[in-house]
Amino acid sequence: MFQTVALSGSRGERQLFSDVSVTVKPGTLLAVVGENGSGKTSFLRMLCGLLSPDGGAILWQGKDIRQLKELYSAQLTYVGHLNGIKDELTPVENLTVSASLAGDESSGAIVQKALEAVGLVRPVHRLPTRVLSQGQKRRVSLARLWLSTRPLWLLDEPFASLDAAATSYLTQRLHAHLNNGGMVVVATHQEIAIPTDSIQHLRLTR
Amino acid sequence: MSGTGINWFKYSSPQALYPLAGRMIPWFAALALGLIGVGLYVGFFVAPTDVTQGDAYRIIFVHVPAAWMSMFLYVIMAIWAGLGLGLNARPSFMMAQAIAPTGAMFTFLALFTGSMWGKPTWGAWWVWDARLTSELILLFQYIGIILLRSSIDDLRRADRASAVLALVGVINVPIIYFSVRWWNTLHQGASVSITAAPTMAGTMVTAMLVMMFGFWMYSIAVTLARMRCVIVERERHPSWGKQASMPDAVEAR
Amino acid sequence: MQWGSLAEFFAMGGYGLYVWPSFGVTALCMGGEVFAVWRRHAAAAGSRDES
Amino acid sequence: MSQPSMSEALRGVIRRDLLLAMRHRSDVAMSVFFVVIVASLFPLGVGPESAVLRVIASGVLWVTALLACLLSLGRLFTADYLDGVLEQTLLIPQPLAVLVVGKVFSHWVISGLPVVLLSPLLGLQFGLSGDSLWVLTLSLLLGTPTLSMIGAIGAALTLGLRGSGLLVALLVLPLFIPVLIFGAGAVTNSLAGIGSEANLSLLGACFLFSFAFAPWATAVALRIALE
Repeated sequence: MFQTVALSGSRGERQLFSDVSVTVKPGTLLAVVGENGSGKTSFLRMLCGLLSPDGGAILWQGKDIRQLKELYSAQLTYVGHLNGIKDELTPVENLTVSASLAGDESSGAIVQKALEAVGLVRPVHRLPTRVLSQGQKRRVSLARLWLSTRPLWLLDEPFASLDAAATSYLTQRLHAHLNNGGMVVVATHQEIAIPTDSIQHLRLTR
Repeated sequence: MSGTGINWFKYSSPQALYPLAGRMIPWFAALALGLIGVGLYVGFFVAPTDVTQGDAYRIIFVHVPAAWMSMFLYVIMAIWAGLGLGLNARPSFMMAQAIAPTGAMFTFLALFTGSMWGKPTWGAWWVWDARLTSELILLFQYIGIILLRSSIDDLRRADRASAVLALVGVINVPIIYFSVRWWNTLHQGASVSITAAPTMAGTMVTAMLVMMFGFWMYSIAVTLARMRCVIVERERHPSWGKQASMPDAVEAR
Repeated sequence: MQWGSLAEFFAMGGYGLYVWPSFGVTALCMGGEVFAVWRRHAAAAGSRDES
Repeated sequence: MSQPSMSEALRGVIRRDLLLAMRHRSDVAMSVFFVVIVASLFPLGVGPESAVLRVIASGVLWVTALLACLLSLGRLFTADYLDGVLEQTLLIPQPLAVLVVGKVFSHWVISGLPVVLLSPLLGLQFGLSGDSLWVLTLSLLLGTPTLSMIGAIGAALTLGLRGSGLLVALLVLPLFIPVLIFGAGAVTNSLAGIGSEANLSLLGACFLFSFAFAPWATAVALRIALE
């Protein structure tokens, strides 16, 4: 179980949100919605532990993540609004390195399967990522989710620059993760077509 | 580095510090004026002319206190910076910020008066003596900290980054001092040393100590005054006092 | 009192050229700093009242 | 729960950075060329008397090594910062200081090691011979990792700031001074016939000291920069 307690945060000297208390139970998804500049990204980065809150706390299984530190990092997969991939490396190299750094399985076959699952065909796998389109780069970044065995996923605008096909692959993947008892927090401004009652919304306003 | 402990500074908010500092400044300023006045009187009219150095030695009445303050203030600044990082306390970052320019000024004065003293005594404006060289590097470090702060727009990051630099620098200062001394003894050229100064008359020591306390009080007064500036300048940022809009409550469906 | 005359005091036993700039620059720096802080405070406090 | 072992994470970071360096071979070549050309400028400026050159050799070559390290510091974290890899690095479930050691090691392999390998050749240009050549190489071998380690703190502090290239030089150069003094001193002593062991062991002490503190300070600075 994943909780925020009376969380408040600011960016620079601007207060973004305050007193946010939400609970994400296993098998549920929290959609963080709000217009641009409402603090969605900061909220997600705070949940990762990258940003420290002005007040309140974030609890993983009842323990403060600031005490858990690396133990908490080992529970989550974060896809930020930056892709976190190297332009000079191929998609295969990118995924292999990031999976092995995360401690996930990173054999050639598994990486290839993950890339195919996001709809990247084989010839693309061995090209330098720099020559791919924005949407393809995003897919490489999201392919990490097919390798991830972590229970908590934190996704910042995962659907941005994805086409309809990739959107549906991702939706299916999220659905499968939730059915496995996983937890997802996603910042988005579009509806997520997961047919369950396990979605809750958090609206941030400016 | 995150402030997980109790926030001790919660009750010493900047808003409360502002009037407190305002009340303290006149006292320290008066003490500074008085002590410096007495120090100058003793230094120029009571202390005798030095047998070997003549009246040039009177420069040490400003030189030694300035040099002492330059190092002392650096350590104090680093302590405030460390406290700020450890306790996540904004007022201590502000103190560190307020101290830096005064420290840099005293470092410059120590170097300037040092070379004024060196010319008649050693016959050279500048000698690569261990103390002079490490004082020069101390000035570079002060300038680095001030520059780093001024090139970061985000206040929180500026506070913390310059605090880290101040702490790294405080480790470096003794290392530099000993390395330069080591280096200097190998190059036999600079055989003069400040430590070889002849024993001083009691009145000379008195004048120097009184001046030192005067400079100390001056530093406190001017640092508190700058702290007040920092408080007011930061207050202009919108996050103080007025709260931005709250998010809607969580709606589940 | 060791100084016979004012001129003797300013000559500082022949070292006046070194002694007085030292004290002068120190006074200038400290006075300048006080002035700068005072100006900074006036500017900051002034703009606070406007907003 | 998946968690890489510490050595796995360390190796992963190093492997990625070295792989990237292989793709950017021209960058590495440029820093090597920079060292050679700067070192070659001094004889042209000072004059060709070998007695003079031998005296200034240690200082010149050490300052050159310092500049080479400074020049490449910008690359240490900036690219990772811009493409989001640094953010992911911070989330790797291992102490950040350990991962920083990996990054610094790769930085040293790319920028410091070439200087170390080139130094006997450059030393010859300045008329060093025999023992002093070896002492020069050894002092650089001991000193350049320290430079990378201290430089990493500056690079992390100035990450993403405007004019960070110049700023990092201003912050880091004062911290480099002890290494410069001991490193250049080792060569000078060996030329003078005094033993250089003391200087070399002090360089070693600097290395151990920076190894103990710098990665930790860099980790703190990186977290601050990414907030």
